[in-house]
Amino acid sequence: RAADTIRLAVQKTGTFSWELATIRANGLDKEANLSLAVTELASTEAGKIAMRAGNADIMLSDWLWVSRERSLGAKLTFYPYSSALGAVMVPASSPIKTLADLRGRKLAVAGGPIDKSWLLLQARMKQDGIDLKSDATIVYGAPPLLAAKALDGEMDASLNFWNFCAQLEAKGFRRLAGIEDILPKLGAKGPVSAVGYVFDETWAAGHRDAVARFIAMTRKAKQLLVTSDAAWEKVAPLTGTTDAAMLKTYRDRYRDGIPRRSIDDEEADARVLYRVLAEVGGRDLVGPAPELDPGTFYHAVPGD
Amino acid sequence: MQLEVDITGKTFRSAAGETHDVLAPVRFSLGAGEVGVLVGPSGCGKSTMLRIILGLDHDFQGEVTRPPNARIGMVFQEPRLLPWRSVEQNVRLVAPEIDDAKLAELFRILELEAHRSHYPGELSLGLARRVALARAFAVEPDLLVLDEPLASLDDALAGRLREEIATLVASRPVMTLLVTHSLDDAVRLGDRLFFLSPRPARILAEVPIAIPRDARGEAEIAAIKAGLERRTQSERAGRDVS
Amino acid sequence: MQLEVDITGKTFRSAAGETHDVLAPVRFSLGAGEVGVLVGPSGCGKSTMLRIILGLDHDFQGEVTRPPNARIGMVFQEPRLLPWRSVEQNVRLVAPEIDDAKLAELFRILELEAHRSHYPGELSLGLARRVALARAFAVEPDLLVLDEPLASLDDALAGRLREEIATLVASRPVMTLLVTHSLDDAVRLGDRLFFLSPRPARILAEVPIAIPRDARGEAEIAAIKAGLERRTQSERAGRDVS
Amino acid sequence: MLRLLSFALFLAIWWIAALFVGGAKLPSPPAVLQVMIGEAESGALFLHLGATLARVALAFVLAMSLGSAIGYLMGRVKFADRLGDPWLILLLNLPALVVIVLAYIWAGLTEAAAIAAIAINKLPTAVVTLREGTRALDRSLDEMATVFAMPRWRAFRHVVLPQLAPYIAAAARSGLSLVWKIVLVAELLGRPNGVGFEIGVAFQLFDTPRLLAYSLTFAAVVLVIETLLVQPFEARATRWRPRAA
Amino acid sequence: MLRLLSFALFLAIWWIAALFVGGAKLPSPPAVLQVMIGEAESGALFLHLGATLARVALAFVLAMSLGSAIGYLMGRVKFADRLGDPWLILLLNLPALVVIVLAYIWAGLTEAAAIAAIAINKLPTAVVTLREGTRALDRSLDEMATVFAMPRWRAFRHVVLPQLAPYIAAAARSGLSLVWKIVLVAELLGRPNGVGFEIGVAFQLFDTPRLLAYSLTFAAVVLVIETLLVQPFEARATRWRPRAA
Ligand SMILES: Nc1ncnc2c1ncn2[C@@H]1O[C@H](COP(=O)(O)OP(=O)(O)OP(=O)(O)O)[C@@H](O)[C@H]1O
Ligand SMILES: Nc1ncnc2c1ncn2[C@@H]1O[C@H](COP(=O)(O)OP(=O)(O)OP(=O)(O)O)[C@@H](O)[C@H]1O
Ligand SMILES: [Mg+2]
Ligand SMILES: [Mg+2]
Repeated sequence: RAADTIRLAVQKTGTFSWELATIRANGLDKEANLSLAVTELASTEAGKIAMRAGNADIMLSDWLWVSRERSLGAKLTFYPYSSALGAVMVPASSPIKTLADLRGRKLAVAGGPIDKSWLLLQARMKQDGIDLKSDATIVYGAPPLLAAKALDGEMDASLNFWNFCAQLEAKGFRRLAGIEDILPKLGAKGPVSAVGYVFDETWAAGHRDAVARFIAMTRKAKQLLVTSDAAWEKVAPLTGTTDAAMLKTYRDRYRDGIPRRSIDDEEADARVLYRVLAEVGGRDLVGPAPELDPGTFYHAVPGD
Repeated sequence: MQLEVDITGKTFRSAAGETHDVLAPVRFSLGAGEVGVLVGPSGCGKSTMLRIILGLDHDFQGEVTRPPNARIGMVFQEPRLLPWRSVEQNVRLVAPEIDDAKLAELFRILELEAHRSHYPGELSLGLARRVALARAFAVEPDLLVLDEPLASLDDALAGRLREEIATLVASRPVMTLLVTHSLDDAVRLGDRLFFLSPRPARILAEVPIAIPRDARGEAEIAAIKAGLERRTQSERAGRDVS
Repeated sequence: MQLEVDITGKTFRSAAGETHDVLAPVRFSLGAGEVGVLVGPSGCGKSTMLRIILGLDHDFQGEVTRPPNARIGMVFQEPRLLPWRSVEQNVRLVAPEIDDAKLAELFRILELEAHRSHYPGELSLGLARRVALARAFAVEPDLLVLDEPLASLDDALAGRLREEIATLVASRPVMTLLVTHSLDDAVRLGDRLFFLSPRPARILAEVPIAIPRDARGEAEIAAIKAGLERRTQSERAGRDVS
Repeated sequence: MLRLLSFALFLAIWWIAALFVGGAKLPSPPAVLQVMIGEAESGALFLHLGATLARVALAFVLAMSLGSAIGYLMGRVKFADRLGDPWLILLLNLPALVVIVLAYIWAGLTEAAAIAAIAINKLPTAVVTLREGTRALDRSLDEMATVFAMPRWRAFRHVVLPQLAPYIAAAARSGLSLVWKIVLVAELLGRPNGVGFEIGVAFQLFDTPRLLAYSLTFAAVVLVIETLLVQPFEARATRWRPRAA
Repeated sequence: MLRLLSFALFLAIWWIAALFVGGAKLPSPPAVLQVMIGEAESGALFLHLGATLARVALAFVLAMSLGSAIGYLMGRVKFADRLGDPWLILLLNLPALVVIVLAYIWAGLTEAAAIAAIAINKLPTAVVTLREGTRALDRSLDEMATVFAMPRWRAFRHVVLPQLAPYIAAAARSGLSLVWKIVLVAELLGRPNGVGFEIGVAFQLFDTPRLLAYSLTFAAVVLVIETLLVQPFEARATRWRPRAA
């Protein structure tokens, strides 16, 4: 029987390409009887274009966007990939000790006003009566640029994607708070995977078995990356650094982010956080739906 | 082959919005081998008339019938050469079939041999005008239109070129229309002279010259010129009285 | 006030790479109130000489001394008007201080009243040349340089403008340099005539005219012209023999 | 009239295309209009448009004036041309992204850095166009101005400028469009407002109606400026040109 | 000679600046050169540069030829101008990002979509420049060509084209730079190779030496083409112009 072909859109500098490298190196794709057609792309948004243009079956995005698309008519669906979220980083010697100290400071926010981590942080601070948007000076910008600016000392604090935080950490920055750490206060019962594999519902229905094998295969790859440092050796060249400390941070953070909860637990927490996000981000962010769209999570994987 | 001109009027609207009547009704015809000469005050509408006759301006009242498929040779009032092509190229571009001997002959007559490879920007005005003449001759025209072709040339050269025009006209059945301010040129070259009024131009007088061109000696020419001058003077006097 | 010209040579290198000697040694001077006339065959180097004299071309051997701060009025061989400015603006731009009465007078003399608001593209060549004349007169020049100013004008108008030039020259101490192909113009306007050789131009003969300009009647003029014509003919004959 | 008709035709084609390929691939005009109205009512549209227009205006004026001056100089003075040419080619062919990133790195995530970066991106194209225009100047008119001792500024204004006008027009039109393309990148990478910022957000959400709403609003603004201001002015300025018979 | 000197000056300034602000803010020339050599040795440089150059060449030729033709038509025929103008302004002022995204969505993440999108971005600037050039054409030479019954093509080639040459030169130079700016966006958003792709990756990793290495390699290619091909050709083509005295 010929292998099923799955077309993937992957950001070259993203962690998905680490996973794929592991899969290839260990022949997991052949084992799962899948043929992976990978399109490497240079930016995050390119995956969405590939999907919309019909050039990819699976790409990475978050449930927030999937739900929004569903409410607008595109029947996409989501399966957890990583629970790693951004973090607020400050220089080691910074006088900022708690999130509340961010008041009156210059805070860099990567990914713009609709970034999940940023919205969650705002919601958390609101609980303490702090409106960060007006109480602090917010600087939006491209993640790599803001990371460089943080290193420069132009920012008092910065909220960036986890991989950039890892870089800062390796350069001696202090982790003021990870966004995953504030989730419980917002009502989540455990780590929530914001990022996941996204694919079309109808396509998935037609390739139910292939999808299941795909997910099983990625689980194996993740497991390898958790257990085997040899597997990490293969990934190291893709991270763009040769610095041992930074590599270690990358590895630890990646391992921390691997989703381990049941899909129903994930969905329940996502539902809670969605309400929080909808309140902060408004209609612009979530679209017309006040609740997480019921079909957002993909449930047809055996073993969940 | 016949050129029929029957213009009933031509008006320009200037950019400032005023209208100027430039041509009053003008009507004449010209046959093959004939040289018609237009003489009239500066700004009266001669060049405008030529543009209409050549089909460059369609915005007029009246009708012009050109012989169909007539090859046209034209010397504009300014040289209108292509600045980015050499003298030789300027000529060859409008007359691609011309053979080298013919071209060499033309350049010799017009004293342009030394300037073949020059660009128009490197010519004196007189030289540029001669190139324009060479271009018009090179096409071996059926209809030759010359707008003050001999201005800016010294008398000796102008005289020689006048001879050349006469030779050309004699050698082939060319219809020629010549605009000039020089009565001398008019009388030496023309078969019929049209004297035009100031703007709006109309034909004040049409004067045929009966003596064939090659039979006109200096004495005849002087006589005709004297006759014409007397005529215009009496006319002017007549106008002054009225 | 004196114009001293002492050019020892001028060579052009054409785009094709050839060199052309355009001026041989030429030396003359001109005082205030004097009219010098340059007469020479087409393409001999007259305009080039004028450009050197006016300081537009510095790439020559020799020396030219212009009176310092002399206001210059120039009629180029082509009108060189600004196509995007009206006739009136073209004049006013070079002579901003001119008063309205003076301007109106100029336009009346040159028969340009109807064309004040026209753009140069809407003028006949003769009209454009007249605008160029108006411009040169409007600056009330100390040094007036005219490169064939009366070409493309009808005889009657040319005659009237010749009178105007004479009047201007008489009314103020203007140095005038005139290039013309018309012996008639030369004799009627000039104080000293310079006859130039073909390229490279040198002065073949310098002919002063002793009779003051306003004393020259038709008879005197005819006599001078006849004398000049005899002279050039004998010279030509002499050259042919040698 | 014809312009309006042509515009209507554009809308019609768009609408029909949208009906054919579906709203997901191409939102229909009413969908986009609805977003526009929504954004306008909330005031966000004017805020962002205003911010962007201010940046565009500043960078455009800066780049056009400096670029024209340099281009004129390079067209006139051979030495300046030889000296400046390699720099010019380099600047022309430096990607917008690189210039913007470097500007932000050096001058901070500031308004000044953004505007400078945008201007630097546009500058060389203005230089190149004006240089060509200057090289094509008519020397005989220059000579006329010299002979008549026209003061420098008057000669420039009346003799040179009208000859450069079509080049300036070309540089301005294509330059405005370039500035607009680049301001979006600059806003995307490091500004907290502006149309580029909004387009970035819309892009992250893959919200095509919003993407189009903001893009088209700017185009509409330019269209209005062109129709009401630039073209009447241009018609007046080129009145002197002989019309086709 | 002067060009080389000027180029050396550029390197010197860069180097000194790099020494002053430090390698993190501005990598020094040797650092960038080293990356270039490394990428060249691995063959990646040629792969990506080749892919980008092919796209640039195709899109450029497409946009220039089509844009020039449309611009000429709009400059000549008033009706076409009136009709096309609103479209032109719209196209001019549509952000590159939007055009590229729409093209990819409609035509898939294909090479053809990328090239079409890039060409569409450049097209209107060529139209605008050529339209200005066409409007400024000398009618008296047209009349000459008509009177002498020059065949259409010959008249176009010898009478019209030389007058348009400076406009074409301006459109080509600034157009090439625009195409280059846009190809990067197109590669960033949906191509798996090319300089834009590499620059995107380098940006994500904030690898400034790599960013500069790729940017400057392209600029160097253009510089070489300009020096060896375009400028000698241009010098020949404008030989006729009277030089300054
Ligand atoms: N830029 C130039 N490059 C090369 N040769 C030139 C240049 N300008 C003029 N010449 C040559 O110099 C000679 C003299 O030109 P000039 O314009 O001075 O003649 P001219 O005496 O004014 O003639 P005309 O009576 O026809 O106006 C001509 O043979 C011309 O070809
Ligand atoms: N495009 C135009 N718009 C308005 N008026 C024009 C236009 N072209 C010519 N005229 C006017 O038409 C009249 C006649 O011009 P035309 O060129 O026919 O004169 P002409 O008889 O050839 O004069 P010249 O002997 O000076 O060459 C002039 O008064 C001129 O101002
Ligand atoms: Mg005329
Ligand atoms: Mg001359």
